[in-house]
Amino acid sequence: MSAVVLPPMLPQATRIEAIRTENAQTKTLVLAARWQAEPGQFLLAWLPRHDEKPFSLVDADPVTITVAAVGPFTRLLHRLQPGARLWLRGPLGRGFVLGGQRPLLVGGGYGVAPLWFLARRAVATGATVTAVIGARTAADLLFVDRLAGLGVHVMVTTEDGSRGQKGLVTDAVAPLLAAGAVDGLYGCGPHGMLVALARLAQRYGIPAQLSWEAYMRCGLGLCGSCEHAGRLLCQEGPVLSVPLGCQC
Amino acid sequence: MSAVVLPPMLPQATRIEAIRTENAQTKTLVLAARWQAEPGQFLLAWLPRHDEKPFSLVDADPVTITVAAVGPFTRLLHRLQPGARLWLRGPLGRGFVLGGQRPLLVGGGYGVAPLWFLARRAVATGATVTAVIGARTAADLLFVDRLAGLGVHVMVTTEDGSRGQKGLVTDAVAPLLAAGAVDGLYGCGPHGMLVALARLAQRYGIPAQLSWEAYMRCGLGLCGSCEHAGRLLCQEGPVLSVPLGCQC
Amino acid sequence: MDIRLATSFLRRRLPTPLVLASGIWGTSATLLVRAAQAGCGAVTSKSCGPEPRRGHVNPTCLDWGHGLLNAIGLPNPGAEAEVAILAAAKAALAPLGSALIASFFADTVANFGRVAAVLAQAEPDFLEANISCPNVHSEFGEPFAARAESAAAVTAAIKEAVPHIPLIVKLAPDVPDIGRIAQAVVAAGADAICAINTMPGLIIDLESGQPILANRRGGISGPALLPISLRCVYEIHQAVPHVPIIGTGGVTTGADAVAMLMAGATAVGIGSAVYYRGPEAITLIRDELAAWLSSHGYTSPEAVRGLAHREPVYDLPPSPPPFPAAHGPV
Amino acid sequence: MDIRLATSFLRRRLPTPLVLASGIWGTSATLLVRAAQAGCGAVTSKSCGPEPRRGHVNPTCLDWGHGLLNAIGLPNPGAEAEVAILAAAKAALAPLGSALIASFFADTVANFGRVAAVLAQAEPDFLEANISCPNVHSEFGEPFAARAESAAAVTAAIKEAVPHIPLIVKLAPDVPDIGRIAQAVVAAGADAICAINTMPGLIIDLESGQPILANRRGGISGPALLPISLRCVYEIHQAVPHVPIIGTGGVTTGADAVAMLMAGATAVGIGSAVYYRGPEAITLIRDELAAWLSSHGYTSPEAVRGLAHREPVYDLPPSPPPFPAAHGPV
Ligand SMILES: Cc1cc2nc3c(=O)[nH]c(=O)nc-3n(C[C@H](O)[C@H](O)[C@H](O)COP(=O)(O)OP(=O)(O)OC[C@H]3O[C@@H](n4cnc5c(N)ncnc54)[C@H](O)[C@@H]3O)c2cc1C
Ligand SMILES: Cc1cc2nc3c(=O)[nH]c(=O)nc-3n(C[C@H](O)[C@H](O)[C@H](O)COP(=O)(O)OP(=O)(O)OC[C@H]3O[C@@H](n4cnc5c(N)ncnc54)[C@H](O)[C@@H]3O)c2cc1C
Ligand SMILES: Cc1cc2nc3c(=O)[nH]c(=O)nc-3n(C[C@H](O)[C@H](O)[C@H](O)COP(=O)(O)O)c2cc1C
Ligand SMILES: Cc1cc2nc3c(=O)[nH]c(=O)nc-3n(C[C@H](O)[C@H](O)[C@H](O)COP(=O)(O)O)c2cc1C
Ligand code: FES
Ligand code: FES
Repeated sequence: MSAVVLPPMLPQATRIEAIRTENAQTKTLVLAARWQAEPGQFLLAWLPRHDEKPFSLVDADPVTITVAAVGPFTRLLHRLQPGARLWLRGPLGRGFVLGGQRPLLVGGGYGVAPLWFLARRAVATGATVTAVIGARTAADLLFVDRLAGLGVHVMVTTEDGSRGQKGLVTDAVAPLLAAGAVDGLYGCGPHGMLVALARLAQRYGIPAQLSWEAYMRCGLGLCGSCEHAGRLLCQEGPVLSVPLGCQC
Repeated sequence: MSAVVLPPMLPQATRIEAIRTENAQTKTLVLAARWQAEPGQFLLAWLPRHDEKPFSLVDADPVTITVAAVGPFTRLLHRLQPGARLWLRGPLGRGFVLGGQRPLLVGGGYGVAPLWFLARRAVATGATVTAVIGARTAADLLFVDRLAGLGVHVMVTTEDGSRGQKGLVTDAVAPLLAAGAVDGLYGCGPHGMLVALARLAQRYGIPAQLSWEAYMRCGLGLCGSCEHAGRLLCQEGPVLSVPLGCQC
Repeated sequence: MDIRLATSFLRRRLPTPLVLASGIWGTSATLLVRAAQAGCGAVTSKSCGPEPRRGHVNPTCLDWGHGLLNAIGLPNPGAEAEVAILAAAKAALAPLGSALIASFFADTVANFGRVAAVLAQAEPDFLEANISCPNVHSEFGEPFAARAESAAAVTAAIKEAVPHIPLIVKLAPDVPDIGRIAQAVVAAGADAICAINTMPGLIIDLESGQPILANRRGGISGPALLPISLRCVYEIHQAVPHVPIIGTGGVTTGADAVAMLMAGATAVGIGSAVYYRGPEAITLIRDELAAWLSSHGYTSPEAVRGLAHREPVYDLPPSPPPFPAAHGPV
Repeated sequence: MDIRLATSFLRRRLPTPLVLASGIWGTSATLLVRAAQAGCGAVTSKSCGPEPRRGHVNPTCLDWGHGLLNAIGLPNPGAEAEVAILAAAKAALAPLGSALIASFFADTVANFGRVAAVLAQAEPDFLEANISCPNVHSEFGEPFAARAESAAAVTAAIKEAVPHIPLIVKLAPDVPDIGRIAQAVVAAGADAICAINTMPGLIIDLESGQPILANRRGGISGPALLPISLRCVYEIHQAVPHVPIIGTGGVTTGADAVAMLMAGATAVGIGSAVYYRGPEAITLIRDELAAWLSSHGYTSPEAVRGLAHREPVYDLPPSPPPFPAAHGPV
């Protein structure tokens, strides 16, 4: 008697076509799958009988992810060679919605991954794109040169000052917002950074879209595990607007 | 993991829009439903908590059936007044496939019902239609005048000779086939009549399509109850070709 | 026609007969309140147990095309911590009028009583004993819902520990006679029944040849479960006609909710629908239910409750079907 | 790649692992032969009982969107008349090489033995005891498949009456522990298991408020049943690893058949698929199965059997999931 059923969304087996080493603990995997997706959307990668974990899309066609080795699953992903199989569910969640003509992209750690996807879309629309990329040391930075090569105005901050401005991304972001140099903020990175960015965006009244992380279980908007401020990140996120509800 | 699912086929509630009395034990019910269907296809009519029974379509738009009162279910149908509800599943099965330009329609009892539907289709294609209608007595005849009014050349046989030729339909059919006056035979009626028609058609080498009856249970081609000569009438019939397999 | 969806459940007024099913959203006060605002007359918290639990490794939930399969593994912060979540939810729900149902499970009969006593501190409107989760099998052996005896024992222990809060016992579909089990738990003191939990199933990935869920087997929910839950509710209503039932399983549309009420349910659980139709599902189902009732001349959910058990009679009984021909058909 | 679909089942060679399920077509020798010609390596006759039965009044079968619901009510000409049908089928099947499975049921343990002895006159290749039909409940009380004890008692009675024909026992899904029941019937002498029969369900017509099937409840088959049958076959294979299983339930495509083999089935039952895909379903599924095997480098169905039970191991175990935050998420 139920009418409503979506097509099955089981993990689909695919193969790794190419691998690029980004830095000591980060690799980019190019997969033999072609999707239509938005920057900020993610996928679930499965290794049978091991684990299934979320990763932001760095590209949808071909499907590409950038993986930091932080534990068992990501270490196994780093061991895989071209031709090896990986199972995917996605694209999942809601991504960034570009608005305005002077977007500011702010990324920390592998949080730059979805922003590199977003930057390509923004530049394609003729927007003037600024990016603030942060990391602990110069060695941890990701995508800086590729963003610059795209014509993005890139500013770098490192905690140890080994490259760019010494300090946190927020130190570089605050003056840009104060100067009204940008009309929208798009951020992805560690939780603390996102909280600080949200505060800055609200102080300067600049619409912001931030991509949050949480431990995901069902991935279908049911179990509540990925809740952030009353929203289910797997279904209604991972990108949320500041102030919540507004789609800038 | 299963891919293949049809839309649900549960009984749909509809209402009786008009009722015509055809003869002492036969009524025609016009229903508030509009289908696309072929002559020879049937429906299953359900009365909640009573029974569900098959009836040939006399028309599909609006859905119309002609019902002979022979037992409990059909007697209840005869009691229903305009506006009363009836539940339908259909159209079901395979109907007649018109071929040739000089079809011969042969009906006995309420078997004329689907032929009256077929005759309208045949005349619309410009075919020269002949019909042999049989019954026990003149009072039991159905659709004779309406067929004639359609421009069909109608021949009548009654067992008691109270109208038309005295005898069985086959007595009138044999000479027509012998004379090569027709190029296809389409029959519906009691089992014995159909067996005789099949024999005649094969003797004179004329392609025939006959609509058979059997007690139906599942109505979905599963249970085997409606088998006739290895075919499942509810799914592959009720109309079967003679010789089996050929679609004349 | 003007519809009152308000429903009386164990003498508690629910603004609507829709109940957020346990394990759906119920992990925080925020989400429980969101479900109430969307249209749930009662909301059920995620089942919690005696100790904190991590739950199963992923994958834990799948869409296999006709329903879902899940083995989340009952992750929960433990009863002590759960009290704070329940208390916050209770306070926030008050202005909305929606009831709070505290769901819980345990590994032993005695621990069911202990957990109930802890959760009672938060004063939920109802307790719901989840004796039917199929996904912790290996750990606890057969679920308590599998046998009338064990189901009754758990029920009695909870009623003894917390006599003053009405108890809902949630049953499992993978039993040969759910009516007998319902009678047993009611005899042991259950005030209401929730039917049903998920039906155990398995999905295999062909490319790896492996079960997809980390737990291998999981529980089927969503559209494929609806005829099973309708049958269970129908049989339970026959077995214990005066006991209110929360009919849960596969309800995705207002029409599904109507069918559940006709089968004998007093309230209707909503779970997987928030995946199939998104977070708006609760509001959509509430509005579709109201629209169906009014278009059919009913003024309240009560008007259709148990309708499937009141059958028309005919003075002409149907003919018996024929005996199959001895040598098969012609 | 060249595929041999031929399968050995209880030392009998089957041309393909596909088995026509009981109650589908199996009412005449003509239809049993048609199924074998279409690609079934074994065909099962419609269950017959001690006496002729009319079966239930209509409606007896429904398509509810994600599966079917049926309560045909076991119409059959009775064991004595059935012998002629079986003998004719046995003779006609011989040139095709397909095996004949004679299905039957009874109202008492003793009658199971009597019916088996009668059907044995036709010398079917296998007997299949249907102890699991959900649709004759009211008449015979709980199906024998509901409890290990009753299932074992029936099995023993049949083996005593007909020791020389291999016995398949067909189990029901609406039990909490099908593995234990499988062990019980095997211990009692069952040579193979058929899993599963239909899952009890109910569908209600909203306009009348009435159950649609004349029998009210019926058995769910088709796509919605697949994860349940896969799980049952998986658990039975774990419980009795060396006993061949006919995996039946929801198999509609070649991919579904592959999954059933991976779960541990030796043969794969085909039923509702002939509705979903028409009479050609059997041939389509056979060809899809062969195509999948060859495209994946397998040369026979045996090559994938039980694959789901042989799991890869990793030197790095996955991290345990986090404990849920005590006060719900931020
Ligand atoms: C929406 C979303 C998008 C994501 N996108 C990416 C991405 O594009 N690239 C990527 O590499 N990761 C991404 N992640 C994080 C990624 O899912 C985890 O790093 C991964 O699950 C770790 O699994 P593991 O078994 O290797 O490590 P685990 O054993 O699960 O974790 C190892 C240790 O690292 C910590 N840890 C877990 N996650 C992170 C993290 N994200 N950063 C730092 N420490 C962590 C854990 O707390 C634990 O202490 C994303 C997460 C989410 C929710
Ligand atoms: C494909 C198909 C198409 C049909 N189309 C029509 C139709 O267009 N109009 C129509 O009136 N009927 C039609 N029938 C027959 C109709 O379904 C039955 O007459 C009806 O089921 C009788 O139900 P009942 O409960 O009234 O009588 P029952 O109690 O089922 O039967 C009463 C008595 O009549 C006998 N009987 C049953 N069917 C017939 C019959 N067809 N002719 C004569 N005696 C019969 C029975 O053997 C019994 O002795 C069709 C049947 C099939 C299979
Ligand atoms: C992801 C998920 C988690 C669940 N967790 C629980 C739980 O913790 N306790 C419980 O009693 N039922 C739990 N259930 C079962 C549901 O409460 C409900 O009984 C079942 O899903 C059938 O309803 P549905 O088809 O509307 O989802 C869970 C179901 C799902 C899908
Ligand atoms: C119309 C119909 C009639 C059935 N009759 C019987 C029967 O007589 N005996 C039996 O053991 N199983 C019977 N079954 C159950 C099937 O054999 C099979 O176990 C079930 O339908 C699941 O398989 P499927 O999903 O492929 O149909 C019947 C099923 C259907 C749909
Ligand atoms: S991970 Fe379950 S709701 Fe998002
Ligand atoms: S009525 Fe069941 S196969 Fe035709």
